[in-house]
Formats: sequence, structure tokens, C-alpha cells
Amino acid sequence: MTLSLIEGLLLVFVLGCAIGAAVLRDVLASLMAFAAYSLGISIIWVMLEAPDVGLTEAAVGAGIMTILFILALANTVRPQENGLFESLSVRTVVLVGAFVVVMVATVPSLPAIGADGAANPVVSGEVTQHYIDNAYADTEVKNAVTAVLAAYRGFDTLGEAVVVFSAGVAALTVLRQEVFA
Amino acid sequence: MSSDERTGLYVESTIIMTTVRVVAPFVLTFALFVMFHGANSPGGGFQGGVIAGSVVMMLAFAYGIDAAREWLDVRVVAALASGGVLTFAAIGLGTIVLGGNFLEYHLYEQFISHVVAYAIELVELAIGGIVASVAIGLFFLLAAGFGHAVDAPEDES
Amino acid sequence: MFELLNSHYNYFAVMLLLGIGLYMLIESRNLVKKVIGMNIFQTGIFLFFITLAFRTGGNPPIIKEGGGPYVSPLPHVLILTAIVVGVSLTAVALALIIRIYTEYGTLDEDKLKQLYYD
Amino acid sequence: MTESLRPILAILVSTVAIPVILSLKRRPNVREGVTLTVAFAKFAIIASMVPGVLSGTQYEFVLGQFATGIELAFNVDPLGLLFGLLASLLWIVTSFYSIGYMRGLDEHAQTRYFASFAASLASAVGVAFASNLLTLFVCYELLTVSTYPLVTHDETDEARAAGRKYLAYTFGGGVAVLGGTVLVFVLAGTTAFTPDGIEALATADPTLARAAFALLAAGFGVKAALMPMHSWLPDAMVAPTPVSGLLHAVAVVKSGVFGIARVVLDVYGPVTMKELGVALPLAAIAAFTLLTASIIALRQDNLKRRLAYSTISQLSYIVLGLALLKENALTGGLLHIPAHAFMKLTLFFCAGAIHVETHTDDISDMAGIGKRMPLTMAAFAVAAAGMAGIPLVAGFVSKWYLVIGALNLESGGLVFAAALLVSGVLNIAYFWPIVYQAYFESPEGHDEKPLIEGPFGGRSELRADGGDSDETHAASDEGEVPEPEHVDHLGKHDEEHEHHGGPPAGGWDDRGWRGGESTWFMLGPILTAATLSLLLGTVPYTAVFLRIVDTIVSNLPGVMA
Amino acid sequence: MIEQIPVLLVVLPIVGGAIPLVASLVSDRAGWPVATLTLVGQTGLAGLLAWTVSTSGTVSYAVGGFAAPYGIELVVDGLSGAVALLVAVISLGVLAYARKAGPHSGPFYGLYLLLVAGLTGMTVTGDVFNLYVFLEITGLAAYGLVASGRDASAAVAALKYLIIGTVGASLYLLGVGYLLAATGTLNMADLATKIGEMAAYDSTLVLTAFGLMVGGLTVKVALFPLHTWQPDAYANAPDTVSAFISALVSTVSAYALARLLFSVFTVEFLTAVPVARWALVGLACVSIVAGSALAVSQDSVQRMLAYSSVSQFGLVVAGFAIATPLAVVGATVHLLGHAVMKGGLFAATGVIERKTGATTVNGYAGMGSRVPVSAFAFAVLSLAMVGVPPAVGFVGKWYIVLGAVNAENWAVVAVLLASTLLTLAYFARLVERLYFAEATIHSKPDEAPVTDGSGQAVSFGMIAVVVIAAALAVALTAAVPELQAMLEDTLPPLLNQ
Repeated sequence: MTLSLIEGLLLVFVLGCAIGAAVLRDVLASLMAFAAYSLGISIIWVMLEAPDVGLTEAAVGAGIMTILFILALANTVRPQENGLFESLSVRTVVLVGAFVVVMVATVPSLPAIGADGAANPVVSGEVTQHYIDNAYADTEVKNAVTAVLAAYRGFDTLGEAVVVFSAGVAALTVLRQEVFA
Repeated sequence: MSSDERTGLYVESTIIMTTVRVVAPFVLTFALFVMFHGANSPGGGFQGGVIAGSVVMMLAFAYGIDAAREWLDVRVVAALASGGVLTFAAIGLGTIVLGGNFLEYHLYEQFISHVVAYAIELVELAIGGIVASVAIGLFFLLAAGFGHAVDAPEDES
Repeated sequence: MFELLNSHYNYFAVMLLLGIGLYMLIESRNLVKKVIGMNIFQTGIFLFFITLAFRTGGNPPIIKEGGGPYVSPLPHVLILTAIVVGVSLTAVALALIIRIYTEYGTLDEDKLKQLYYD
Repeated sequence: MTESLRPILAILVSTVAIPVILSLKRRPNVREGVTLTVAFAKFAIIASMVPGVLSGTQYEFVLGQFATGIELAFNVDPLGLLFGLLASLLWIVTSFYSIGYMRGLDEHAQTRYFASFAASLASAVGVAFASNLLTLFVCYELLTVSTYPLVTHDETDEARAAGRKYLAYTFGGGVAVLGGTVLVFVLAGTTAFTPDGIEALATADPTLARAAFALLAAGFGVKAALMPMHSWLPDAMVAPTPVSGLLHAVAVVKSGVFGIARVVLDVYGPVTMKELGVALPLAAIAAFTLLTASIIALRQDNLKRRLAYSTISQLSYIVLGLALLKENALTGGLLHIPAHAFMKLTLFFCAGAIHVETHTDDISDMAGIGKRMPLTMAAFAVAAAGMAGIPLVAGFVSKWYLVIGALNLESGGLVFAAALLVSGVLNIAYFWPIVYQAYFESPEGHDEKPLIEGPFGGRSELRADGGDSDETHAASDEGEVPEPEHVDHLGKHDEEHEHHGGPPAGGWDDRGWRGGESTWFMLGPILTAATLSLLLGTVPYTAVFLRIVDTIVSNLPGVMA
Repeated sequence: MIEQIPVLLVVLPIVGGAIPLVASLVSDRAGWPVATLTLVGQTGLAGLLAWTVSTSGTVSYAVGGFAAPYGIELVVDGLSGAVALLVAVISLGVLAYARKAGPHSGPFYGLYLLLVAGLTGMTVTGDVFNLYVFLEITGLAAYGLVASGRDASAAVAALKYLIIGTVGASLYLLGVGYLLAATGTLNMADLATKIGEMAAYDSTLVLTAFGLMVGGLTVKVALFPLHTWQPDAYANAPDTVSAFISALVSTVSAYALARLLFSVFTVEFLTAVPVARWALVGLACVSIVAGSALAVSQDSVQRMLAYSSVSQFGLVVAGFAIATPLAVVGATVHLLGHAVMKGGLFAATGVIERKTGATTVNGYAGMGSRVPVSAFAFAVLSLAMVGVPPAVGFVGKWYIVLGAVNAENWAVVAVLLASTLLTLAYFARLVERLYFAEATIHSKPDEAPVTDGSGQAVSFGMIAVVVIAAALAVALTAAVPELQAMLEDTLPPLLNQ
């Protein structure tokens, strides 16, 4: 698949929001940029035919995460910053740049976007094929994502539920509370 | 952070209150729909749980966080979170009791037919419960901030 | 080079997002912005997985008669989990930030270091 | 080989005593009783194995598997018996002496002291009886740990510095031993001691085998105080004198020498040593050490320091004897282990007695002290004579064999023999002035500090021992904070104790020859040790040690006559 | 029933961890009994499992009955069986300490059990993504536990831990992505065959995956220079938590690293790509030296112990990376032994602080007589850590060195041997101060000591934990042949012998 205009624009938007979140000095502005970023990302998920992930990202990333961030900001004082943008640290840019360059060097070895067959074992590998072939027979649900989530990789999902639960309990411990109140 | 500053976030508005009152049941229904319908279309326990949690947040925005906190029993939140985990675990352990492996849903077939789908729905519901209650709990916790109970004496015995 | 960009554009975006996230993690003095950076870093990784799952002309993996080909459901499941993990971490991080602010009165990393090592 | 509980019993008896001693903190008399009982028991157990070992029996005890292919096992062979018998015998002597010394100075932390002593002895006997390199290493490290509290006993800055240095050097040596052990294990597939060497080592990669030997020799060489790894030993003289005596003349340094002996005789074996060409460098280092240390000893004014350098020198006699790989030299070297132990113990005990009674540590302060402490100085003279190799004392016999062995060498023998003889002369040069001063000079007619003000020597404020540098202990010395049980048992505080070092204002008083000079707790051990060195010098076979040595040497077909 | 134990080991602490939150609504002190009951069961199960593994070999378990590459597989072999047992035993032991030392809140015990669940999950899983999930459960629980202290600094340390830990885990996840891109599978055994078949060992995808996954885990293990979260976290957490996480969190991460090396990438990969092995060995050696150097320069005892972990894990990782059977046995022994020793040491610092108020190296001066039992245990544990035989610290080192010699890797041998002296450098000064220096803190023992603010005294259970740890540090040596026998069936297939 080649880069379409709309995808290109979306990517530019998402990257722009991310950069905005990074360079905007004001925390609330940065947070808003991040919320927009999340929204953009969730659209990307949908365009990549991952509606489940898109829905989750919209509900979680753009929704609840933003609310939690705002609550945190409400409980802390927004620092009065002068200047719209953060100053750029050359040292860190070089450091991070080196990391990015190394990672970019690995990109050509990745399968092209949308490739299938032997080039992309993720979509054409036996594991994915098994899921698509057997999901309904094994689990009686049509959504293969749900089938994998709850049945084939149900143990992961138990772990995932425990992660959420742990986060709740950890927040209680962090704020030294006995109950959610 | 003192409590009057916290309530300062909240401005009472009849329009919002009425809207929320009307919308809330629908949102809750939608949440359950997303939770249950995950089997055959996008969605599932997590997404549904988050939406369900957002109902309480909407109420909190409309009626004030303290009012919402009073309205919602903390025990329900805790029970829902722990109960969700325990339900999930129990579904898995049940299949062990029936002689299979953990989470081997089809062993429940001997009681009800097409049980795998139901079991998955139940799992989704459990997850939804956990997610919703933890989201609500986190919401209250973060809204309350740190400090109002910090000086509570630790058990010294 | 353009060829590569055209066929691998998402991956380049992934690396850039990782870079931006990492930059924020290292350089942002405000703790809340650090946490935002952490999220951007993680979503970069999510994009990596979801792009891997995609196939040209594929449909969402909701199985129906003649509905294929489907994109791979596996990375979607992984990323659903990872998103939930991410939001959980963020929640705990924010709880920590609230506590740190209440105790120290600042979210500035440099000021905090001074207070912390006193 | 015979399965027997005796080797492990010999080790356990003092191990078990440790908690008992620690629990008797409030009852010093019982505590010391326990120490003595255990010391006798230990000696008895070890001595009971002597006839068997002499007739060719070996007592073995396997504690368990330590690691793949390596057992934690103890085996009493003649070489082990030599060291074990010596250590346990001298523990008895030292225990008596310790009681007199520690109570005489009213030292602090005596319980820790006696407990550490018991632990040290358990480890030392473990070293003696270990049946493979790894077991030896285990005990060797435990010996380091258990002697550390003794070295640092004083708790002064100086003592702590000495302790640190001691730990650094000996653990450094331990690391080298470990490295060597691993190499030997990898090369040979075993580390078990085999008379005449482990066969597989002879065929192993010679470079690695040499490296392993160098590591082992260097590692054990630290405790054997081979130069340039010797400098912990003079510093460790800060410890109480009985510690210096037993541990730094007997157990610790001898465990190093013993380790080298094991490596030379039972790991590599003389033949492999010769093939690898590692014997000559070792001999050269030993010869260098024994000469250099003797020269440095000349410059020391502090008596214990001079003794320490003498120790460094004498230990190298033993190493030289081992490294020459000749039957006679070997006999001499091995016999020098007990011979040196008896003589050096006597000397240290004498130094300690002088310290307790007169608080004198420097040789330049000792003019005429023979009048004050006649028996002590007589014993000192005997032992010093032995050190120099004068006949009738133990040192003569061992040195005789050593020189004969050196002369038998095909080439270079004269060099080594000359080194031995020159060192003997130097021995006389640094011991004779002490004896001469003690008996034939008086404080008045004696020049202040006649000796070279060396880098170590001559500091009169050097408190090489005792707890008197600490205010509280100085106070308890004067009986202000009397601990009744100490006083009533010992009942003797020397009137000179306030005076620090050197003769009192009116010169030394005359205490006569009937023991008025000190307590019998101290005199007894001194005279016993001196007697033992005389016995070993006059009737070496009857004194058993030479017979053990002969058995060892006769078990080694690889040794060239 | 026995074949169900792998999954029960994970589910039991999850169930236990869910209870205190509701139970605390009924009673404030329900947390401890629930945790104890759960962990007693856990220890029993883990013991049974370890016994099963050592008698009848590797146990594998298909969760949900779905066969391996499609479902999640749990695999318990000698290595994971031993680690699972360690996790159970230590968490039970620390619980005895926590009873008095606190914190006492219900959520604390919930989190405690969730941490056990996460650690056990990491240990038994045979799936690289499942490992990530449990890694994050472990992380979340650990962040929360670190912040459970009263001190504000605990929150700062926890946030630092969270941010760095998340980056580490995310890098690991990205590495999983690269492996997925190369092979399309997540099951460890399946990956082991497919890497090499579907993607060459030295292909960019596999190499990147290796770098990212190993890099991510070394953050969690806290190897130098990725250790920066660790001293803050260990030193600022409550004593109970310090003892717990210092004993287990890095330990299980190091285990996961080993699992990754042997069960996913396999030794063939290390042989085919020597640079990967040497990079890891080099990192480990740097960690040994730098960790020791940093430990020497610390004034706070807990920070010193934390840096000591940096150094000791260098030793463990070096053993794994050398990957000869002996070295792996040694690394495993040291991994388990270090957990006991370090946990015991942190527990001892807690007792000493509560009794005397001493927290710094200088403050420890003269405490040998004030807190004789704990100080003695501390000294024994220190010596064991230095590697004085016959303590278990020595045995591990012995095997690792033996393995390095077998691999004829002389530079590593030198570093490994020198590590003894490096460790000695920071422990000796502490032990010396404990026993041979004038006290600098002169409060009477019965006066309220300067503690972390909780003002609590010390219970018998706390001292017992310290003493038992010291005894174990020596006694475990006797169990080494047993462990080795257990690993004998496991290692050959792992190491392609």
C-alpha cells in the first residue's frame, strides 16, 4: 500500500500534535495537543482496520486519560510559564536523534505496509491463519479480536484485568487511602 | 489542597444537570451494549467499562464531585473491582474443577449449550466491572488529591 | 529513499514518535509533561504493531462468510492490552504527581531534585 | 584410607565451643575453662591419630558434595597431621598465655577474643586436614575471617587500618587461590590432593598449568608473607601479642606456607614442578625474601616489628626448602614449620610478657631488663639462638637439612646455601643485641636509641598492642573501673603499669629467677614453648615431628635424593 | 491436580490480591491474614511444583486448552520451578517482617499479593507477550509499594521508577513487535524454532529484537548504566518493601532475561552472533565494576546495598551470557542466593534503624554491641555476599568462574574474581564500623529511636526473618547439588548440549 493523501495528512497531524505536546511550554496546552493526538491516532487505528483498538483509544486515550490528566492538573498548580515554547536542548536532541537514526536503520527490513504472504508473517503466519479459520468454531464469537482476547489469549486478558485492578490499588496506596473515596 | 478549592471547579448549571440526567441512562445502556456486543462487532469489556465509568464522571461534572461521591457507595466501587477479578478467576477455576484447564470454556457445555459465547460475555462483563469501578475510583481519588487522610494515624499495635 | 518512505511511512512515524516521546521523558522539566511523553512513546509502539497487522484490502477481523481477507487480529489484541496497561500506568503516575505536588509544592524536576536531596 | 569421625571432630570441637564461649560473657572463669578444655580435647583427638598416620593409615571424612566433582572432605595425611598437631598443641600453650596476657592488661572484648581464637583454630585445622584444594580454600578464607577480629581487636584507628590491610591482602590472596583452584579443576578435572601430584596436570597445557601455579603460589604467598606481599604482617603486629604469636607465627602464616606445601607436593608434585620450570622462580623469590627481610629486621626498634620481619624471613626458609625439591631440603623445610613455630612463639610470648609487665615495646628501652625478667629473657635467648641456627635448638636441625639439601642441588645450590648462611648471620646480628642489652647493659650506661631510626622503627609512642591506648582501658588498667572477676582471678597488677615503656626511674628491679617477674599464666607457656624448641633440637625423632616429616618425604617417590 | 499448579500459582495470588480491598471495608486488619493464608498456600503449591519438576521433568500447561502457538503456554522447568519457589518463600518470609513493620493498610497487602502474582506469572509463562503483561503487573505493583511509605521522597522515587521502568518495558514490547514481524508468533518454543528458520540469526529484525528486549529487561534488572531508578527506589521505600523488591523484582527480571536468552533466542543465536554475547558480557562486567565503585562511595547503607545489587546482577548476567552449563548453574545459584542475602540485608537495615536510628555507614559505628543479633546477621550476610565460602555467595561465583574458564574468557574471569575484592571494599568498611568503631549515635536502646517516622519498635518476627536469611545464606550451599540436579534435566535442551 502506498501513502494516500488522507493518511499522509493524518500522520502529519499526529506528528504535529506530538511535537506540539513536546514543545508547548504550558502544561494544559501540551495536554490539549496530546488529546488531539490521541484522537488522530484513534482515526489511524480505524483506517488500519483496527476498529476495536480505535474505539479503545478514543474511549481511553482521548477520553478517560484526558480527564485524569485534567484532574491531576486541577490538583496541582499550573506553573506560570513565560514564553510559548520550551527551549530545545541540543544535547538531548542529539542523544534522541541517535536513537531514532538507529531505529530508522531497521525500517527497511520490516515488511512493507499492507504486505502479505511470506513477506509479512504477522498477517499470513500460521497463528493468524489459525485464529481466522477457527475462531468462530472454537469460541462462537464472530469478532476474532474478542475470540483471541477472551479465549486464545484469555490469560493475557486476565493479566490485563489485573493490571487495571493493580492500578486502582496502587493509586490507593500512593495516595495512602484505604478505599476509593 | 483544601476542599473549598476543589469544589471551586464545580459550577452548578441546571442545563447541564438536566442534560446529564436525561443522557446518563442512555450512555449506561450504550456501555452495556458495547460490553456485550463485543462478541460480534468491535467493542468489549474495556471499552464498555470505560463508557460506564464515564457516566459517573458526567454525573460528577453535573452535580459536583462531592455529591457524586456521596451518591455512590464506596463499597460498591470496591466490591465491583474485586468482584470483577474474582469472577474472572472463578470462571477460569470452574473449568479446572470440571477437569479441564484454566479458562477452558467449552467444558461448561454440559450445563448450557453455546456456553462459550456466554462465558466470553461474562468475562467481558467482569472486565467491564473492573474497568468501570477502577475508572470511577481513580476519578474520585485523583479529584480528592493527596493529604486529607495523610495524617490518619497508622495502626500502632 | 522515497520508495521506502512510500512503502514504510508508518514505521518512520513510529520512530519519530518514539523520539518525541523519549525527548519529552528526558527533557521535560514538568512531571506531567513527562507522563505525556511516556504516552506518546507508548503509542508509537502501538502504531508499530497495528501497522504490522494491516494487509492491503484486508477487512476488520470480524468473521463472516466471504468476508476475507482479514487483517491479523493478534496485534490488535496485544495493543488493546497495551493501551490498558498504558492508561493504568498513567493513572498511577498522576496519583504520584499529585502526591509529590502536595508534599513538595512543585512539579518542576530541577526544583524537586533540590528539595529531594536536601 | 579409613573412614573416621576424628578429622571432623577435631574441627568441630572448637567450632561448637564458639557459641558456648560467646554465651559465657558474664562468667570469664568458666569461659576460659571451656577454652582450655576444648584446646586439650582438640589436641587429644589429633594426637590420637599420630600412631595411625605414622603407620600409614589415613583418616578420612566426607562432609558432602560441594560442587560437581568436588567434595567437602577432610583427610588426615602426614603433612596435614604435621600442621594440625602443631596448631592444636600450640593452642593449648597460647590459651594459657592469653589468659595471663588478656587479664594482665584487663583487655576489653575478651569474649570476642576467645571466640575468634576458637574459630581460628577450627579453620586452621580445617586447612590442615582439607583433602582437596577447594576445601582448603574454604577453610583458608574462614581463617581470614575469623582472625580479622583478632587483628582489629584494639579498635583503634591504627588497628582498623591494619585490619583493612590484612583483609585486603589476604582476600586478594584468596582470590588468586580461587583463580588457581578453578584453573586446576578445569585442567585436571579434580582438585583432590594426590601425593606426588595430580597426574592430569602433568599433561595439561603448560601455559595454563604455570598460570595456575603462579596464582596459587601468589595466593598462598600472601599469607606466607613472601615479598612483595608481606607488608600486612608487620602492620598486623598491632594485635595483642598472643595473637601475633599464635596466628602470625603459627596458624595464619603457616597456613600460607602449608598451602604452598600442598601445591608443591600434592597438587603439582616435584616432577611436574620441574618440568614446568616453576620451582626455580619460587626458590628465587624465597631466597630474596629471606635475605631482604633479615636486613629490614635489623632496622626495627620495636621488638614485635623486628620479630615480624624475622618471621617473614624464616617463612621463606620453609618455602625455599619446598621449592628446592630435594629430599633433604624438603625435610628441612617441613621440619622448620614446627621448629620456627616453637621458637617464634617463645619470642613473641617474651615480647608480650615484657609488654604486660613493664609496658616496654622498644628494644632501645630494654637495656638491663634481664634483671627484671630473668626467666623470660633466658627463654628469649634460647629461642633467638635457635633462630640463628645454633645447635641444640630446633632451628639447627631444620637449617642443617636445608643447607645440605641446597648443596645437593645440581646447579645454583651454592647460591641458595650462601643465602641461607648469610641470613643465619643476620639472624645473629639482629637477635644478639637484644640478649646482650638485656643482660650485660644497664639503662644508665646505655645510649638512647642506638638503632637506626628506620621508617617503621623507633617510634616510642607506637603502641603495638594492648588496649591501653584507649582512655577507658587505661582507666581500667588503673583499677578505677575494676571488673572484680578479673582482679580476683589474677590478683596481680604490676606497680609499674602507669609507667609507659622503658625502665622505671630507679632502673629495673631485680626479680630473681623464681618467677617473681610475672604470672605463671605467662611464664608457664613461655618456658613450655622454649622447652619444646629445645626438645625438637635435641631429640627430634622422639618429639615426633621429624618422624612425621620423614613419613611425608618417604611418601614422595618423585623427590630426588 | 498437579498439572494444574502452574496456573494456580498465578491465579491464587490474584484471587488473594482481590480480597483485601473488599475485606478492608469490614476490618482494617484483614490484609495480613489474607496475605499469609494465600502465601502459605502459594508456598505449598510452589514446593509441590518444584518437587514435581525435579522428579518428573518439565511441566507445560496450555491455558484454556488451546495448543501452544495459538494459546498461551505456561512452562515450568527446573529453572522456573526454582525461581517460583523462591518467590513464594521470600514473599512469605517478608510477610513475617511486614506484620510489625507495616505498612498495614488493606490495599498494601492487595498490592503485595498482586506483585507476587506478577512475579510468578513472569516466571512460569512461556509466551513473550504474556511476559510483558506480567512484567507490567509486577511494575505497577512495585511502583505502588515503593510509594506506600510515609516519606514524600518515596513518591519521587516511585515516579522515577515508574518512568524508567515503563521505558524499559516499552522497549521490551517493541522488541516483541520485531520478533512478531519476523516470525508471526509469540510462543517462546515456537519462536526458538522460527528464529533461524524464518529469519536468519543475524538478520536486522532478530538483532533489533534482541537489542530491544534485552535492553528493556536490563533496565528492570538495573544493570549499569540503566540502574538509576533502583537506589532511590530501594532506599526510599518502606523497609518491608525494600526487602521484598530488592530480593525479588530484579531477580525475576534477570530470570526473564535468561529465559529470553535460552528459550527464545537460544544459545545458537549467541554463537552465531558473537557480538550480541560480548555486548551482554561487557555490559555485565561494566556493571560489576561500576556498581561496586558507586557502592563504595555511598554514605547511606541502603543506597550502598542498592548499588551492590547493580554489581551482583552484573555477575548473574555475565553467568547467563557466558551460557556454558556451569556458568548458568552458577548464575542461577547466585540469582537465588543473592535474593536471600539482599532481602536479608535490607530487612536487617530496617531492624537496625528502628532500634538505633542508624542509617548511614558512619551511623553503624559501634552498633555491633547495641543490636548484637541483627548486626551479627548483617555481618554474616555481608560476608556471604562477598563470597566467603562456604556461604552460597561463594558457590555461585565458583560456578560462574568455572564456566568462564571453560569458555576461556580470561578477561571476564579476571573481572569475576576481582568482584570479590570489589564487594569486600564496600562491605568490609561497614562490618568494621559495626564492630570496631566508637558509636556515633548515642541514644539509649530503650529511648524512642529515630525511625522512618512510624515510631514502631521491632518484633520477634522481624529479627527472626533476618536471622533466618543469614542462616539460609550459608545453609543454601547444601541445597546446591539438589538445585543442580534439578537444572540437569533442564539445561541440556536449553543449551543445546
